[in-house]
Amino acid sequence: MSQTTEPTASAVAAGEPATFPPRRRKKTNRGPIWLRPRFLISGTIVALMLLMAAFPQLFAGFGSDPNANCNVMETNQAPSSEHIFGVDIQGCDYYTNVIYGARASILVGIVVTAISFVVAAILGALAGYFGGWVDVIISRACDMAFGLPFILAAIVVLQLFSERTVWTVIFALALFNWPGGVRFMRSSVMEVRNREYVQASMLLGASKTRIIKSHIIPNSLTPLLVLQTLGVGGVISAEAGLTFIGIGLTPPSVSWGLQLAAARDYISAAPHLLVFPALFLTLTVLGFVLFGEALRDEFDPKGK
Amino acid sequence: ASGAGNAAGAGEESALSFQLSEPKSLVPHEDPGSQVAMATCANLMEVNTESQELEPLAATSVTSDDAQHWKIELQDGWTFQDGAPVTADSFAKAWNKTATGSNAWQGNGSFTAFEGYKDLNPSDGSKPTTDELSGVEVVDDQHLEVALNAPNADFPKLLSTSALCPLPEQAFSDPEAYEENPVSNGPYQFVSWNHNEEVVLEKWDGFKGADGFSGGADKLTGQIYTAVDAAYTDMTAGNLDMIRNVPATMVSKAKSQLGEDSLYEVETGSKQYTLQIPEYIKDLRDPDLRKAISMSIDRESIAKSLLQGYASASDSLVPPSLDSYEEGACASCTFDADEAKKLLKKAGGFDGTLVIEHNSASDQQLVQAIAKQIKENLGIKVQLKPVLGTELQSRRNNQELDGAVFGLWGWSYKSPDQYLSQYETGGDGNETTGYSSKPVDKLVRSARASQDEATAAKTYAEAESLIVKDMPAIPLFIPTDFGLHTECADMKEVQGDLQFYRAGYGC
Amino acid sequence: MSLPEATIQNGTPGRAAAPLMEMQGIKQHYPVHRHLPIGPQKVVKALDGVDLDVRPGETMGVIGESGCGKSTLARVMSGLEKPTEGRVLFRGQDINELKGAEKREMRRNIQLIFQDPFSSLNPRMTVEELVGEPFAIHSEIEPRAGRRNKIRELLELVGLNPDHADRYPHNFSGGQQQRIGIARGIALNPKMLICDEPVSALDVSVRAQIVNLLDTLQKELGLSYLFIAHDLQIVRHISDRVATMYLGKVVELGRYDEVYDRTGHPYTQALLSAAPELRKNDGADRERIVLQGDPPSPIDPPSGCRFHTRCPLAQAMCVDQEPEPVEISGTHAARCHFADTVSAQ
Amino acid sequence: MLGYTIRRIGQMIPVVIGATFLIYALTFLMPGDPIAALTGARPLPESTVAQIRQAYHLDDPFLVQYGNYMWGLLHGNFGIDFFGRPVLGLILERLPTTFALALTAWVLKLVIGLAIGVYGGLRHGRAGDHFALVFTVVFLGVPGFVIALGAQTVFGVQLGWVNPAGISAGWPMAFILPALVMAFEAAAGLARLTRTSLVGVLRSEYMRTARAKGLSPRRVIWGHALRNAMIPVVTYLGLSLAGMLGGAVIIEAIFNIPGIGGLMVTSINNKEGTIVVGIATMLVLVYLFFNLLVDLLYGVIDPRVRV
Amino acid sequence: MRTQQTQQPDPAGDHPLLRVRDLDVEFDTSKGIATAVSGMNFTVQRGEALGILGESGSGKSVTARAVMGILDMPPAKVPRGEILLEGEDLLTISAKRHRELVGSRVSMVFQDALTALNPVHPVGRQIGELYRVHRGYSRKDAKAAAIDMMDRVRIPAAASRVNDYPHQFSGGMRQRIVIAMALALDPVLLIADEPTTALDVTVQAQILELLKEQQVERNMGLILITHDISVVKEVTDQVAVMYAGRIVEHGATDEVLNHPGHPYTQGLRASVAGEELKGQRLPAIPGTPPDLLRLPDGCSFANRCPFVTDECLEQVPPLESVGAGRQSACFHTEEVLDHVTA
Ligand SMILES: Nc1ncnc2c1ncn2[C@@H]1O[C@H](COP(=O)(O)OP(=O)(O)OP(=O)(O)O)[C@@H](O)[C@H]1O
Ligand SMILES: Nc1ncnc2c1ncn2[C@@H]1O[C@H](COP(=O)(O)OP(=O)(O)OP(=O)(O)O)[C@@H](O)[C@H]1O
Ligand SMILES: [Mg+2]
Ligand SMILES: [Mg+2]
Repeated sequence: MSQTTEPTASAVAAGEPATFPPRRRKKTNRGPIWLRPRFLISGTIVALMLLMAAFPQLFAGFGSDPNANCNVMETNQAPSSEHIFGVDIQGCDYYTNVIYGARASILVGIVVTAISFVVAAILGALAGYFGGWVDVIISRACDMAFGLPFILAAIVVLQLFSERTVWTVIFALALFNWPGGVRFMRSSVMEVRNREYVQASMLLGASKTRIIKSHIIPNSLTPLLVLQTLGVGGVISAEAGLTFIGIGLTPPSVSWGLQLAAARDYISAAPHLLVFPALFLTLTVLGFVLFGEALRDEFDPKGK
Repeated sequence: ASGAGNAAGAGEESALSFQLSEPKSLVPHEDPGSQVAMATCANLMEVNTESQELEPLAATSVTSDDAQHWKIELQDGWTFQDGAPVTADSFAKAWNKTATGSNAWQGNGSFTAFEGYKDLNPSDGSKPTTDELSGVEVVDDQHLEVALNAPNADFPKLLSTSALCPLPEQAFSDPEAYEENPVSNGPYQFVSWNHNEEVVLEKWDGFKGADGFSGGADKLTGQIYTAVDAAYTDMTAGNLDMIRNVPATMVSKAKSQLGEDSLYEVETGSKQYTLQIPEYIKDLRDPDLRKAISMSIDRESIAKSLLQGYASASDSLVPPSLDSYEEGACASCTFDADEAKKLLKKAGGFDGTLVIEHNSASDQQLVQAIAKQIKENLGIKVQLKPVLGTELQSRRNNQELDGAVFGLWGWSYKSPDQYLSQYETGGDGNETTGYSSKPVDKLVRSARASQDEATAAKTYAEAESLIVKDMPAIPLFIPTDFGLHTECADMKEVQGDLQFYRAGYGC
Repeated sequence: MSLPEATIQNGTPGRAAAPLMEMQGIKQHYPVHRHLPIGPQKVVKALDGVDLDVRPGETMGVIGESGCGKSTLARVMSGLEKPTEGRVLFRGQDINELKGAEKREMRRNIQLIFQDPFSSLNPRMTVEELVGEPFAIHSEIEPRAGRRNKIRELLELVGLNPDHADRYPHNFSGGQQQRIGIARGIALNPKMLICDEPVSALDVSVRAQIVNLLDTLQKELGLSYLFIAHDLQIVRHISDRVATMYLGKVVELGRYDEVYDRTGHPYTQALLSAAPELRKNDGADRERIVLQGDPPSPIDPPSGCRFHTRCPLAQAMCVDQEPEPVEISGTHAARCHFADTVSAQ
Repeated sequence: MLGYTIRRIGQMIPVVIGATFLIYALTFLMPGDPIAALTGARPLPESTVAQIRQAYHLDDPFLVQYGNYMWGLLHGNFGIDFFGRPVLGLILERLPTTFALALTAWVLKLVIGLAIGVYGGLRHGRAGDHFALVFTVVFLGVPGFVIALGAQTVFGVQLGWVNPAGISAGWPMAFILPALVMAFEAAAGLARLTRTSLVGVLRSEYMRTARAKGLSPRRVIWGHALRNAMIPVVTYLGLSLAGMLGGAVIIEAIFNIPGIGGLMVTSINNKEGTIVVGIATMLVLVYLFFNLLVDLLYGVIDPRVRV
Repeated sequence: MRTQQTQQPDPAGDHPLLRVRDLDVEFDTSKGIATAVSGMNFTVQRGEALGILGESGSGKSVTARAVMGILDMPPAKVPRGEILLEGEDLLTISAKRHRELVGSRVSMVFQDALTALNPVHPVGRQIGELYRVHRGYSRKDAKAAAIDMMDRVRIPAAASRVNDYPHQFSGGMRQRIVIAMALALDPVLLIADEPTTALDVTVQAQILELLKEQQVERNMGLILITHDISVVKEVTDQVAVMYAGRIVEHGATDEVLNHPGHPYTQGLRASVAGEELKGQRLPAIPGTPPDLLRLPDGCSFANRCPFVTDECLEQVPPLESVGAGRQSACFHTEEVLDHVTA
């Protein structure tokens, strides 16, 4: 094991000590958080998409209607100067349709997240604060929802409805989207509950309501909110996926998932049908995911 | 040729592969539409792929004087693939078992015309008192006699369907083992069934009906796919030889990717898209309203654009390939928006919502386009209601539909009866509309009883002209059916039906 | 500071004024988590029969090694936890039996200062909200209108700049955070302030500031303290009486000078001898006693005298006979069979 | 340890009951008639329908049906489908395929996710970390089916490296592409988790100790950092394998893999409650099994929680 | 891996054991650059114990970590300075050579033993690892050596506890294990960063005794970091007092502590409650230390200093010699010295 024969050159040639990188000065230009590139980019995407969902007319022109002015004889026309995204299977302007498709995706993404946020906040706080059998019941319910494969459950639930609107899909997704948040909130609350400032407040004679309201909730909600923001992208993706396999939205809803599902049969004949909604969808999910990541890095002490 | 068969093997055996969905069972009576069943079992009658005529196969003759009582004589020397002889009993027992409702075999419906069917399927849900069809009588090993409830000249055609195949003795003595390892009397014999992956068949040398059978590959592999897209993708990758029921959307793709030669266009249109209107939907009873709806649909345009020309506008309740077809039988099946509006007015307008139910899994774009046209051209509210296939089926059967229903209908054998019985009281498929008209019933029955094809066709046409007046169904399109195949596979059809096992091996 | 005459709880009846708070036979047992519901349930005997009293205006110092139950004592005494056995009396009333207004009154009067100033302050509240919280809870004390001024006053009292009231705790240094904690603690004019190692987390140079502050507050507001600390020097400085704890029991109790200079228990002796700062000043007279081994587990405390496993003086009787408090002087007692000999050293 | 295991198993019982009940109730509520799926277009005669209903207890009240089902389940009997085939057999026939797919995907995901996560964690705050972030976020962002379709077209059809559909090529060739697609999708989360965990560990005091011992960087990372960083990751990994089993539906459909996913969808479409509930039960059991396994494994890598 | 003897440079040279020259350490934080250590200068000889005194955040640990080369870079960086261990600059030698020296020639005892030990490895393995890596021992030999080492730091029944995990030991025992690890390879220099702060007084005494004993026995250099003035008094020969990243006073321990030449040292010494102060206010140092991100132009202690003059606010007082072997960084050292003696 003694390697006294080792050539001395190698010791010299080993170069820079790894633990001591070159002594250089790096500029630190960290402004306020909203000016950092990640926030800027993702924030812009998210804002644009929200705007598009709320006021598609702003982008598609006033008085536009995704289902009007269709000419079935023009089906599947490739992009042209008249129809910059081309024409869809029904002969409608695809640009208008894709713009209007944002609404369903974003509505689903945000409402489902909001619902699971509320449910997670309430159930998690109850389980975490009261513990005991409340906790047992809620935790087992979470296990159930976790154990059931999401897709299976979603399919079964969605099959209960023949016409599936955005709200149906929201219902199905929200039904199984909360357990992660509950677990997170639960442990977060349990942690906060044992903090000394909560005990200090108890000693001052604060009521349970006050403790939950002014200590527990504020200190455990922000992490949950950040976590949920991160999930918006996932929900949007899930909606598109469900719709894609034919159990999500149904016409007359307009959504990227539906457009992608329809486009699947025309991948080579009319690739633009796939490209545009996929692009928008990806961009949106990316925007939300990045936004969530940026938020998390900012607020989650564990991440940084 | 195919990816499944190792063509480079020493034996140089010819192999073809075809698209298949996981069979529910390999016993033909349980899954009569299955391509495996068709390949493995030989019926009493068959359709010749060259002449497209019905010919006896295992039978020598099938005859009747009154179209109600049929005499069947079997050919000599037929055996099952394990050597056991095929006798009259092999048929009778199989038919009895299939016709027994409690077995819940899918072929059950093929026996409604047989005398004694009711006894095996008591409508009050009680246990049947017998286990044999009273209308089937085994005279001797070679002879059978069948009595029907009513005259039906199509009976020989019925004998060519898989649900009426013979079964060997072991199918009754040890049904479970038989399910696993079925033995039949057809041109191919079963080799293996790797669940959800493939069913392998092998040519059977002992097949007696070889004269009418062109003789294809030595080995046939049914590769199992859940979706036709996957099958298509596999074919583009060179791993599959034959696909049938190619959707219109795939045809032009295939044309450019696989070449013109890969397409097999089925000549005989055997299917039809219709919009059926149940009689029990009160709002839609007015024939003028129905005609208005019919005339508001621009079938030509949709066929040309959305269906990419792989369909033709339909103007009759039967496809043109049938003898009874008369061009323009349905006068209100042409597109005329103005006339449609007039008819709507005549009907007193329509301020409800026209609900169109359809199978959520297929033809979504087509229904949407139709709905859009009705909406635009009539200015009425139209609401689509996509429903799961099974649910739609039970809604049809139990008369629970909320409105019109969009659907595709096809024949099991080539006969106008297969279409028009839908409008005969209590006929096959009549549950959907519940349409009932004495004169129509009478005409259909007499047409069915007629053994003279020309007379029958005329009578059927007469019945149709009566039905069309009430428009219980709006004919829409006759789709062109396509198959896809590689060079090695020479696809063959029988009366509008592509049957993989008949494909010739062309390499 | 006037030194109220100290008494020993056990034995001699109190001669001085009625105690402000009294702990009577306090036991606090925590069940040990177990995985199979079979076999006997084991418990951690964090407190195993503690009697202690604190008189008005008095500072009771508590010393003892880690895990001996000091924090548990603080929690039980403050009412944060209900003891398994025994009573905690505040002005003669059991604090765990109080209801309604009386309970609120008790809460107002007993406050706890934690070791870690940062974690005892809600990070999402401003100093103003933090110091104002007591008034928000007990709105009868200070009407909303005068609250702002009261908060400013309090901040000045503890030596913080009232203009910083809108800042958050993390903007302050440890010493300042502890001041915020103290301001909260005294906001309601309590009678009893329980300090669980209030200076351990602080810088050396800041410790003295806080000790001075506590001292001042006691003088001005007439507070009583229970003062727990590891820094024996500081305990001596601030306490009127000192209690030494070992494995959930008070093993020695007496006036500060009695405990420090005429130590009656070998454990206290070892403790004091280990602290270098105490040794240095009086030169050679205090020989360092290095205890061997670790403190035994509070789940299965040793039989007899709990200290016998580590005691340099242990004899056979210590193993099976639990010593009762032995009075050394009227104000000084120790739970040791040889208390007299030890204190005479 | 044994007691712990028993306790955990005890906790599983209500979960299994609850989950199966939920799915059973939902399938019960689903519109449509299971018998309609049996016969295709031709309606079965009343009698037959009645007999089938009786044979399968379809006329019983819901709770009775559920009770019967659970009673059977307790005896290891998953029931039979409408073709008389035992449901357990149907599931077990397909489970290995899905298992092969999920396991392959899981292993690939493990390799990819850990590699990216460790890389990002080690380069924390530097360009490499940002690269890792972008990489993971892109895979999080592009929906799985889009990647799947793309990959199928490029690698399966155009380049012809693997069969684009079906599993006739057997393991591993038939599974590589779909598994990779699944792996990349799922690797993102794992990579993020690993990175965060590793960054935390790298900051810990014992990493300083390790470096102060003069250990080589490799030894520091492999010997001291990774095992600690894996502690939170293990929980996630175990549960994600269970999740992958049930989550492969879309991928299975696109790549024509005859797994549980396809069976699930068809049986839901056909309203074959016994199969749906059978699958759900199976997957819940698998989930719970992995849950338990993870907890036990936890003790192996983290001595602090050993019991 | 090399054997010890082949790699000793100038074993008999006239280099001091450790010499730190003009060392700066900065942290790149989100709020700007924090100067944690600046202009650090000190020397340690063999057999000598140097105490580094100073309150929280004054840069004691950073100094120690810089010497050990275990600063996290980034965010830390060393823009200036030399750390000479027996003449070799630890900042510029190769990584390989660095690893050879660190852990064997110079080693460290950490403040919190629980977090300093890897929770997932048995303690025996963690000690043995040093022998395996630096000396190439076999697994078995390493284990034996680990047991031996545990014995030497007086862990009872070492052989039976060698496979236990850190959480299974009490605080004092854990600290002993950390010490065992630090002493395993007979280092010439041992850095102990607040080795007893997390411990009880009773255990603290045991640990300090052990450290002192080992130092004398092995003739090691020892750097003892603490903010406990009495600990320094008890163990060290020399003391350096740090304030806001700088050494403000340096000299023989007794000298410095008995006659502080810097107002901070003086304040520190005075604030320790002595018996004589009972009933009086403690002489606390008013105010709080400065923010390292915004160090004042002048003396960092100026805002808390009773001797402050205008000069102090403008200029950083240099560390200057004030008598035999003593240095102080104050413009008013004379006054301060007088004040105390007065
Ligand atoms: N909630 C609890 N559950 C179980 N055991 C507990 C609990 N709280 C304290 N203990 C145990 O009780 C004993 C006394 O703990 P306590 O915190 O009172 O000690 P301490 O004297 O304050 O120690 P330190 O000086 O370290 O603060 C310890 O052994 C501890 O492990
Ligand atoms: N990783 C880091 N990032 C930013 N700043 C740091 C980091 N580590 C240390 N510092 C800063 O360096 C300064 C000196 O820290 P150091 O740990 O040396 O103090 P110390 O004297 O050891 O204090 P203590 O007595 O609390 O251990 C502190 O003000 C701290 O804020
Ligand atoms: Mg404590
Ligand atoms: Mg430090």
